[in-house]
Amino acid sequence: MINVLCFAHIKELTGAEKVQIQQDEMTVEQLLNELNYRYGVSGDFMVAVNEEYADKEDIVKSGDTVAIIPPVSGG
Amino acid sequence: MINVLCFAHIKELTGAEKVQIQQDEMTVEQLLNELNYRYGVSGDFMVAVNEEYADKEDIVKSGDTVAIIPPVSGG
Amino acid sequence: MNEKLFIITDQPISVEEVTAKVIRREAGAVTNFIGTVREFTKGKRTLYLEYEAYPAMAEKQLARIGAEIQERWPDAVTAITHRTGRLDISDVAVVIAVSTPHRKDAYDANEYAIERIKQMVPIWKKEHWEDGEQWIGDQLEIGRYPSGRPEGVVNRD
Amino acid sequence: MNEKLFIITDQPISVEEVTAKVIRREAGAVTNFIGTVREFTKGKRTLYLEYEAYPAMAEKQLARIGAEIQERWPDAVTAITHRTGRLDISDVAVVIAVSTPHRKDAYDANEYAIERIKQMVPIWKKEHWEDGEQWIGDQLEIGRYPSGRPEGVVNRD
Repeated sequence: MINVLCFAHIKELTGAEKVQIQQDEMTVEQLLNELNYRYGVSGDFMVAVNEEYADKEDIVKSGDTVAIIPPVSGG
Repeated sequence: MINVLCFAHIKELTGAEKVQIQQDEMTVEQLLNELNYRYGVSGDFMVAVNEEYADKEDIVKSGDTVAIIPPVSGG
Repeated sequence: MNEKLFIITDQPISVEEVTAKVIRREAGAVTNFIGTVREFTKGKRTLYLEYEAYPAMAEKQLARIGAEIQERWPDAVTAITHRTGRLDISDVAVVIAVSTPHRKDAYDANEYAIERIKQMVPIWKKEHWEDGEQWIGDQLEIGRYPSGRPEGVVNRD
Repeated sequence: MNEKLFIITDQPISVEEVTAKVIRREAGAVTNFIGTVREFTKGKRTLYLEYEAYPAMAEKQLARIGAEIQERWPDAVTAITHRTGRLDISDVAVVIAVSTPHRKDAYDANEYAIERIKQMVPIWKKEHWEDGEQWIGDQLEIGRYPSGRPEGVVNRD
Protein backbone atom coordinates (compact mmCIF):
# COMPACT_ATOMS: atom_id res chain seq x y z
CA MET A 1 0.00 0.00 0.00
CA ILE A 2 1.29 3.43 -0.97
CA ASN A 3 0.40 6.47 1.14
CA VAL A 4 -0.19 9.73 -0.70
CA LEU A 5 -0.12 13.05 1.16
CA CYS A 6 -2.17 15.92 -0.21
CA PHE A 7 -1.65 19.62 0.49
CA ALA A 8 -3.21 22.97 -0.37
CA HIS A 9 -5.63 22.76 -3.31
CA ILE A 10 -4.75 19.09 -3.93
CA LYS A 11 -6.21 18.30 -0.52
CA GLU A 12 -9.38 20.14 -1.50
CA LEU A 13 -9.62 18.03 -4.68
CA THR A 14 -9.13 14.66 -2.96
CA GLY A 15 -11.07 15.72 0.12
CA ALA A 16 -8.44 14.15 2.39
CA GLU A 17 -4.96 14.82 3.76
CA LYS A 18 -3.96 11.27 2.95
CA VAL A 19 -5.18 8.80 0.36
CA GLN A 20 -4.00 5.25 -0.20
CA ILE A 21 -3.24 3.27 -3.33
CA GLN A 22 -3.26 -0.52 -3.11
CA GLN A 23 -0.20 -1.30 -5.17
CA ASP A 24 3.12 -2.98 -4.46
CA GLU A 25 5.10 -0.99 -7.00
CA MET A 26 4.47 1.65 -9.64
CA THR A 27 6.23 4.61 -11.21
CA VAL A 28 5.53 8.14 -10.04
CA GLU A 29 3.88 8.75 -13.39
CA GLN A 30 1.54 5.78 -13.00
CA LEU A 31 0.64 7.01 -9.54
CA LEU A 32 -0.17 10.47 -10.92
CA ASN A 33 -2.37 8.91 -13.60
CA GLU A 34 -4.21 6.99 -10.91
CA LEU A 35 -4.79 10.20 -8.90
CA ASN A 36 -5.97 11.97 -12.04
CA TYR A 37 -8.41 9.13 -12.76
CA ARG A 38 -9.73 9.01 -9.21
CA TYR A 39 -9.84 12.70 -8.19
CA GLY A 40 -9.15 14.76 -11.28
CA VAL A 41 -5.76 15.77 -9.84
CA SER A 42 -3.77 17.30 -12.69
CA GLY A 43 -1.58 20.27 -13.45
CA ASP A 44 1.82 21.51 -12.44
CA PHE A 45 3.20 19.94 -9.36
CA MET A 46 6.24 18.19 -8.00
CA VAL A 47 6.26 14.84 -6.31
CA ALA A 48 8.22 13.81 -3.24
CA VAL A 49 8.87 10.23 -2.24
CA ASN A 50 9.77 9.78 1.41
CA GLU A 51 10.39 13.53 1.79
CA GLU A 52 12.72 13.87 -1.21
CA TYR A 53 11.81 15.25 -4.62
CA ALA A 54 11.42 12.48 -7.19
CA ASP A 55 11.32 12.17 -10.97
CA LYS A 56 8.33 10.88 -12.92
CA GLU A 57 10.20 7.66 -13.81
CA ASP A 58 11.14 6.88 -10.21
CA ILE A 59 9.68 3.73 -8.67
CA VAL A 60 7.35 3.93 -5.67
CA LYS A 61 6.91 0.85 -3.49
CA SER A 62 4.43 -0.31 -0.93
CA GLY A 63 5.15 1.44 2.37
CA ASP A 64 6.52 4.57 0.69
CA THR A 65 5.04 7.97 1.43
CA VAL A 66 4.41 10.06 -1.64
CA ALA A 67 3.54 13.76 -1.43
CA ILE A 68 1.98 15.79 -4.19
CA ILE A 69 3.63 19.21 -4.06
CA PRO A 70 1.82 22.00 -5.90
CA PRO A 71 3.87 25.10 -6.72
CA VAL A 72 5.16 26.37 -3.40
CA SER A 73 4.40 29.84 -2.05
CA GLY A 74 6.22 30.16 1.26
CA GLY A 75 8.44 33.03 2.34
CA MET B 1 34.83 82.54 21.17
CA ILE B 2 34.72 79.38 19.06
CA ASN B 3 34.16 75.98 20.70
CA VAL B 4 36.01 73.05 19.21
CA LEU B 5 34.92 69.47 20.00
CA CYS B 6 37.53 66.74 19.89
CA PHE B 7 36.89 63.00 19.44
CA ALA B 8 38.83 59.76 19.33
CA HIS B 9 42.58 60.29 18.81
CA ILE B 10 42.12 64.05 18.36
CA LYS B 11 40.87 64.19 21.95
CA GLU B 12 44.00 62.33 23.05
CA LEU B 13 46.17 64.91 21.22
CA THR B 14 44.47 67.97 22.70
CA GLY B 15 43.90 66.31 26.06
CA ALA B 16 40.35 67.67 26.21
CA GLU B 17 36.89 67.00 24.80
CA LYS B 18 36.49 70.70 24.11
CA VAL B 19 38.97 73.47 23.44
CA GLN B 20 38.25 77.13 22.83
CA ILE B 21 39.64 79.63 20.38
CA GLN B 22 39.28 83.33 21.17
CA GLN B 23 38.32 84.62 17.75
CA ASP B 24 35.29 86.39 16.32
CA GLU B 25 35.62 84.94 12.86
CA MET B 26 37.99 82.73 10.91
CA THR B 27 37.92 80.18 8.12
CA VAL B 28 37.88 76.47 8.87
CA GLU B 29 41.37 76.29 7.41
CA GLN B 30 42.66 79.01 9.74
CA LEU B 31 41.11 77.18 12.67
CA LEU B 32 42.84 73.94 11.64
CA ASN B 33 46.15 75.77 11.39
CA GLU B 34 45.62 77.10 14.90
CA LEU B 35 44.93 73.59 16.22
CA ASN B 36 47.98 72.29 14.43
CA TYR B 37 50.11 75.04 15.97
CA ARG B 38 48.71 74.51 19.45
CA TYR B 39 48.35 70.70 19.67
CA GLY B 40 50.02 69.21 16.63
CA VAL B 41 46.60 68.19 15.25
CA SER B 42 47.11 67.28 11.62
CA GLY B 43 46.17 64.65 9.11
CA ASP B 44 43.03 63.48 7.39
CA PHE B 45 39.86 64.61 8.98
CA MET B 46 36.59 66.30 8.24
CA VAL B 47 35.24 69.33 10.00
CA ALA B 48 31.69 69.97 11.11
CA VAL B 49 30.32 73.38 12.00
CA ASN B 50 27.19 73.30 14.12
CA GLU B 51 26.70 69.57 13.37
CA GLU B 52 26.98 69.88 9.58
CA TYR B 53 30.01 69.01 7.49
CA ALA B 54 31.85 72.12 6.33
CA ASP B 55 34.42 73.02 3.71
CA LYS B 56 37.87 74.43 4.47
CA GLU B 57 36.89 77.85 3.11
CA ASP B 58 33.73 78.13 5.23
CA ILE B 59 33.61 80.86 7.84
CA VAL B 60 33.35 80.03 11.54
CA LYS B 61 32.06 82.68 13.90
CA SER B 62 32.11 83.26 17.61
CA GLY B 63 29.49 81.04 19.24
CA ASP B 64 29.78 78.33 16.61
CA THR B 65 30.59 74.77 17.58
CA VAL B 66 33.24 73.15 15.43
CA ALA B 67 33.95 69.42 15.56
CA ILE B 68 37.08 67.76 14.25
CA ILE B 69 35.97 64.47 12.69
CA PRO B 70 38.72 61.93 12.11
CA PRO B 71 37.92 59.14 9.62
CA VAL B 72 34.84 57.45 10.99
CA SER B 73 34.71 53.76 11.89
CA GLY B 74 31.18 53.01 13.06
CA GLY B 75 29.01 50.15 11.88
CA MET C 1 16.10 28.57 23.33
CA ASN C 2 15.37 26.09 20.58
CA GLU C 3 18.73 25.28 19.03
CA LYS C 4 17.40 23.61 15.92
CA LEU C 5 18.47 25.82 13.04
CA PHE C 6 15.65 25.01 10.59
CA ILE C 7 12.14 25.04 11.96
CA ILE C 8 8.53 24.97 10.85
CA THR C 9 6.28 26.16 13.67
CA ASP C 10 2.68 27.21 14.23
CA GLN C 11 3.78 29.65 16.94
CA PRO C 12 4.79 33.33 16.58
CA ILE C 13 8.46 33.72 15.62
CA SER C 14 10.96 35.64 17.74
CA VAL C 15 13.42 37.52 15.52
CA GLU C 16 15.81 37.77 18.47
CA GLU C 17 15.76 34.01 19.03
CA VAL C 18 16.47 33.11 15.40
CA THR C 19 19.24 35.73 15.32
CA ALA C 20 20.84 34.46 18.53
CA LYS C 21 21.40 31.05 16.92
CA VAL C 22 23.85 32.44 14.36
CA ILE C 23 25.74 35.02 16.42
CA ARG C 24 29.27 33.82 17.17
CA ARG C 25 32.74 35.16 17.94
CA GLU C 26 33.98 34.77 14.35
CA ALA C 27 31.05 36.69 12.88
CA GLY C 28 30.93 40.46 12.52
CA ALA C 29 27.75 40.67 10.50
CA VAL C 30 24.28 39.19 10.76
CA THR C 31 21.50 39.84 8.27
CA ASN C 32 17.86 39.03 8.87
CA PHE C 33 15.10 38.69 6.37
CA ILE C 34 11.68 39.02 7.97
CA GLY C 35 8.74 38.26 5.74
CA THR C 36 5.53 39.87 6.97
CA VAL C 37 1.95 39.67 5.73
CA ARG C 38 1.33 42.59 3.38
CA GLU C 39 -2.16 44.08 3.17
CA PHE C 40 -2.25 44.91 -0.54
CA THR C 41 -0.90 42.83 -3.43
CA LYS C 42 -1.45 44.26 -6.89
CA GLY C 43 -4.23 46.46 -5.54
CA LYS C 44 -6.12 43.60 -3.91
CA ARG C 45 -6.70 43.74 -0.17
CA THR C 46 -5.70 40.71 1.88
CA LEU C 47 -7.69 40.08 5.07
CA TYR C 48 -5.43 37.32 6.36
CA LEU C 49 -3.30 34.44 5.16
CA GLU C 50 -3.14 30.78 5.92
CA TYR C 51 0.15 28.90 5.56
CA GLU C 52 0.25 25.15 5.25
CA ALA C 53 3.44 23.10 5.15
CA TYR C 54 4.64 19.56 4.79
CA PRO C 55 6.64 20.07 7.97
CA ALA C 56 9.08 17.16 7.99
CA MET C 57 10.06 17.70 4.38
CA ALA C 58 10.05 21.49 4.68
CA GLU C 59 12.54 21.36 7.55
CA LYS C 60 14.75 19.06 5.47
CA GLN C 61 14.57 21.45 2.54
CA LEU C 62 15.42 24.43 4.76
CA ALA C 63 18.43 22.48 6.05
CA ARG C 64 19.41 21.78 2.45
CA ILE C 65 19.33 25.52 1.74
CA GLY C 66 21.60 25.99 4.74
CA ALA C 67 23.99 23.40 3.29
CA GLU C 68 23.91 25.07 -0.13
CA ILE C 69 24.80 28.37 1.53
CA GLN C 70 27.70 26.78 3.37
CA GLU C 71 29.00 25.41 0.06
CA ARG C 72 28.87 28.84 -1.57
CA TRP C 73 29.82 30.92 1.46
CA PRO C 74 31.87 28.56 3.65
CA ASP C 75 32.02 30.96 6.62
CA ALA C 76 28.25 31.53 6.75
CA VAL C 77 25.92 30.10 9.38
CA THR C 78 22.18 30.11 8.63
CA ALA C 79 19.01 29.69 10.71
CA ILE C 80 15.49 29.79 9.29
CA THR C 81 12.08 29.58 10.97
CA HIS C 82 8.84 29.57 8.97
CA ARG C 83 5.43 29.85 10.56
CA THR C 84 2.25 28.04 9.55
CA GLY C 85 -1.44 28.54 10.31
CA ARG C 86 -3.46 31.72 10.20
CA LEU C 87 -1.47 34.96 9.98
CA ASP C 88 -2.90 38.45 10.15
CA ILE C 89 -1.59 41.57 8.42
CA SER C 90 1.97 42.40 9.59
CA ASP C 91 2.44 39.03 11.28
CA VAL C 92 5.86 37.49 10.70
CA ALA C 93 5.75 34.49 8.34
CA VAL C 94 9.47 33.76 8.05
CA VAL C 95 12.75 34.83 9.62
CA ILE C 96 16.08 34.07 7.94
CA ALA C 97 19.28 34.86 9.86
CA VAL C 98 22.74 34.55 8.32
CA SER C 99 26.01 35.40 10.05
CA THR C 100 29.34 35.85 8.33
CA PRO C 101 32.70 37.41 9.19
CA HIS C 102 32.13 40.19 6.63
CA ARG C 103 28.91 41.92 5.70
CA LYS C 104 28.69 41.53 1.92
CA ASP C 105 28.37 37.75 2.21
CA ALA C 106 25.66 38.08 4.86
CA TYR C 107 23.45 40.04 2.44
CA ASP C 108 24.13 37.78 -0.53
CA ALA C 109 23.63 34.52 1.32
CA ASN C 110 20.43 35.78 2.94
CA GLU C 111 18.93 36.80 -0.38
CA TYR C 112 19.91 33.42 -1.80
CA ALA C 113 18.01 31.74 1.04
CA ILE C 114 14.71 33.52 0.43
CA GLU C 115 14.90 32.85 -3.31
CA ARG C 116 15.47 29.15 -2.66
CA ILE C 117 12.61 29.00 -0.14
CA LYS C 118 10.29 30.29 -2.81
CA GLN C 119 11.52 27.59 -5.22
CA MET C 120 11.75 24.42 -3.24
CA VAL C 121 10.34 24.39 0.27
CA PRO C 122 6.90 22.72 0.53
CA ILE C 123 4.94 25.57 2.09
CA TRP C 124 1.78 27.05 0.60
CA LYS C 125 -0.16 30.17 1.35
CA LYS C 126 -3.86 30.73 0.94
CA GLU C 127 -4.93 34.32 0.47
CA HIS C 128 -8.21 35.35 2.06
CA TRP C 129 -9.75 38.41 0.43
CA GLU C 130 -13.06 40.16 1.01
CA ASP C 131 -14.54 38.35 -2.00
CA GLY C 132 -12.93 34.95 -1.83
CA GLU C 133 -9.88 32.84 -1.12
CA GLN C 134 -7.25 31.02 -3.11
CA TRP C 135 -4.19 28.85 -2.67
CA ILE C 136 -1.30 30.77 -4.18
CA GLY C 137 1.31 29.02 -6.24
CA ASP C 138 4.04 29.79 -8.65
CA GLN C 139 4.85 33.27 -7.34
CA LEU C 140 8.11 33.12 -9.23
CA GLU C 141 6.31 32.23 -12.47
CA ILE C 142 8.57 29.25 -12.89
CA GLY C 143 5.95 27.58 -15.02
CA ARG C 144 5.90 23.82 -15.47
CA TYR C 145 8.12 21.41 -13.65
CA PRO C 146 9.00 19.06 -16.51
CA SER C 147 11.40 17.04 -14.39
CA GLY C 148 9.02 16.68 -11.47
CA ARG C 149 11.33 18.57 -9.14
CA PRO C 150 12.32 22.22 -8.73
CA GLU C 151 15.25 23.46 -10.74
CA GLY C 152 18.62 22.92 -9.14
CA VAL C 153 17.36 20.35 -6.67
CA VAL C 154 19.17 17.06 -6.88
CA ASN C 155 18.62 14.21 -4.53
CA ARG C 156 21.56 13.36 -2.36
CA ASP C 157 20.81 9.65 -2.28
CA MET D 1 9.04 51.57 22.79
CA ASN D 2 11.25 54.43 21.70
CA GLU D 3 9.74 55.68 18.45
CA LYS D 4 12.71 57.75 17.36
CA LEU D 5 13.96 56.13 14.18
CA PHE D 6 17.63 57.16 14.40
CA ILE D 7 19.34 56.69 17.74
CA ILE D 8 22.76 56.72 19.35
CA THR D 9 22.62 54.93 22.70
CA ASP D 10 25.00 53.59 25.33
CA GLN D 11 22.53 50.80 26.17
CA PRO D 12 22.25 47.30 24.64
CA ILE D 13 20.19 47.30 21.42
CA SER D 14 17.03 45.23 21.00
CA VAL D 15 16.79 43.90 17.44
CA GLU D 16 13.07 43.31 17.94
CA GLU D 17 12.51 46.92 19.00
CA VAL D 18 14.32 48.44 16.03
CA THR D 19 12.50 46.04 13.71
CA ALA D 20 9.09 46.87 15.16
CA LYS D 21 9.53 50.53 14.19
CA VAL D 22 9.51 49.74 10.48
CA ILE D 23 6.88 46.97 10.30
CA ARG D 24 3.69 48.27 8.67
CA ARG D 25 0.69 47.04 6.70
CA GLU D 26 2.13 48.09 3.33
CA ALA D 27 5.40 46.25 3.91
CA GLY D 28 5.96 42.60 3.11
CA ALA D 29 9.70 42.52 3.70
CA VAL D 30 12.02 43.71 6.44
CA THR D 31 15.77 43.32 6.37
CA ASN D 32 18.02 43.79 9.37
CA PHE D 33 21.72 44.34 9.46
CA ILE D 34 23.22 43.55 12.84
CA GLY D 35 26.85 44.48 13.31
CA THR D 36 28.51 42.47 16.07
CA VAL D 37 31.98 42.66 17.59
CA ARG D 38 34.20 40.12 15.82
CA GLU D 39 37.02 38.48 17.74
CA PHE D 40 39.61 38.27 14.96
CA THR D 41 40.41 40.88 12.31
CA LYS D 42 43.22 39.99 9.91
CA GLY D 43 44.52 37.43 12.39
CA LYS D 44 44.65 39.87 15.31
CA ARG D 45 42.58 39.08 18.38
CA THR D 46 40.30 41.78 19.71
CA LEU D 47 39.62 41.75 23.46
CA TYR D 48 36.90 44.39 23.35
CA LEU D 49 35.94 47.58 21.53
CA GLU D 50 35.08 51.06 22.57
CA TYR D 51 32.77 53.16 20.43
CA GLU D 52 32.66 56.92 20.74
CA ALA D 53 30.22 59.16 18.88
CA TYR D 54 29.35 62.79 18.41
CA PRO D 55 25.79 61.88 19.30
CA ALA D 56 23.76 64.90 18.18
CA MET D 57 25.48 65.03 14.81
CA ALA D 58 25.52 61.25 14.41
CA GLU D 59 21.75 61.05 14.86
CA LYS D 60 21.34 63.81 12.26
CA GLN D 61 23.56 61.91 9.86
CA LEU D 62 21.65 58.68 10.41
CA ALA D 63 18.43 60.57 9.67
CA ARG D 64 20.05 61.91 6.52
CA ILE D 65 20.82 58.35 5.43
CA GLY D 66 17.16 57.54 6.04
CA ALA D 67 16.19 60.47 3.82
CA GLU D 68 18.63 59.38 1.11
CA ILE D 69 17.06 55.92 1.17
CA GLN D 70 13.59 57.38 0.83
CA GLU D 71 14.74 59.33 -2.19
CA ARG D 72 16.13 56.22 -3.87
CA TRP D 73 13.52 53.72 -2.63
CA PRO D 74 10.40 55.83 -2.01
CA ASP D 75 8.48 52.98 -0.35
CA ALA D 76 11.23 52.16 2.16
CA VAL D 77 11.13 52.98 5.87
CA THR D 78 14.41 52.86 7.81
CA ALA D 79 15.36 52.73 11.50
CA ILE D 80 18.93 52.65 12.80
CA THR D 81 20.32 52.36 16.31
CA HIS D 82 24.06 52.50 17.02
CA ARG D 83 25.56 51.75 20.39
CA THR D 84 28.49 53.50 22.07
CA GLY D 85 30.74 52.66 25.00
CA ARG D 86 32.52 49.40 25.75
CA LEU D 87 31.40 46.38 23.72
CA ASP D 88 32.57 42.83 24.23
CA ILE D 89 32.94 40.12 21.59
CA SER D 90 29.57 39.34 19.93
CA ASP D 91 27.88 42.42 21.41
CA VAL D 92 25.64 44.23 18.96
CA ALA D 93 27.09 47.57 17.81
CA VAL D 94 24.48 48.57 15.24
CA VAL D 95 21.06 47.47 14.03
CA ILE D 96 19.65 48.70 10.71
CA ALA D 97 16.05 47.79 9.84
CA VAL D 98 14.49 48.58 6.47
CA SER D 99 10.95 47.67 5.42
CA THR D 100 9.65 47.72 1.86
CA PRO D 101 6.68 46.26 -0.01
CA HIS D 102 8.98 43.90 -1.94
CA ARG D 103 12.11 42.15 -0.76
CA LYS D 104 14.75 43.15 -3.31
CA ASP D 105 14.57 46.80 -2.25
CA ALA D 106 14.84 45.86 1.41
CA TYR D 107 18.21 44.20 0.81
CA ASP D 108 19.53 46.95 -1.44
CA ALA D 109 18.47 49.83 0.79
CA ASN D 110 19.84 48.12 3.89
CA GLU D 111 23.25 47.56 2.29
CA TYR D 112 23.24 51.18 1.17
CA ALA D 113 22.65 52.24 4.79
CA ILE D 114 25.63 50.40 6.25
CA GLU D 115 27.94 51.68 3.50
CA ARG D 116 26.84 55.25 4.20
CA ILE D 117 27.27 54.81 7.96
CA LYS D 118 30.87 53.84 7.35
CA GLN D 119 31.38 56.94 5.22
CA MET D 120 29.70 59.76 7.03
CA VAL D 121 28.41 59.12 10.54
CA PRO D 122 30.68 60.51 13.27
CA ILE D 123 31.29 57.34 15.26
CA TRP D 124 34.71 55.90 16.03
CA LYS D 125 35.87 52.60 17.38
CA LYS D 126 38.93 51.87 19.44
CA GLU D 127 40.25 48.35 19.22
CA HIS D 128 41.69 46.86 22.39
CA TRP D 129 44.12 44.02 21.73
CA GLU D 130 46.32 42.00 24.07
CA ASP D 131 49.30 44.17 23.17
CA GLY D 132 47.77 47.60 22.79
CA GLU D 133 44.91 49.73 21.60
CA GLN D 134 44.17 52.03 18.70
CA TRP D 135 41.48 54.29 17.32
CA ILE D 136 40.44 52.82 13.99
CA GLY D 137 39.79 55.06 11.05
CA ASP D 138 39.35 54.90 7.36
CA GLN D 139 38.13 51.29 7.19
CA LEU D 140 36.95 51.95 3.68
CA GLU D 141 40.37 53.25 2.68
CA ILE D 142 38.75 56.37 1.32
CA GLY D 143 42.02 58.20 1.72
CA ARG D 144 42.17 61.95 2.08
CA TYR D 145 39.17 64.21 2.33
CA PRO D 146 40.28 67.05 0.06
CA SER D 147 36.96 68.85 0.35
CA GLY D 148 36.75 68.55 4.13
CA ARG D 149 33.59 66.47 3.96
CA PRO D 150 32.80 62.88 2.99
CA GLU D 151 32.04 62.19 -0.63
CA GLY D 152 28.44 62.70 -1.64
CA VAL D 153 27.57 64.72 1.45
CA VAL D 154 26.18 68.13 0.67
CA ASN D 155 24.84 70.51 3.22
CA ARG D 156 21.13 71.17 3.00
CA ASP D 157 21.37 74.75 4.19
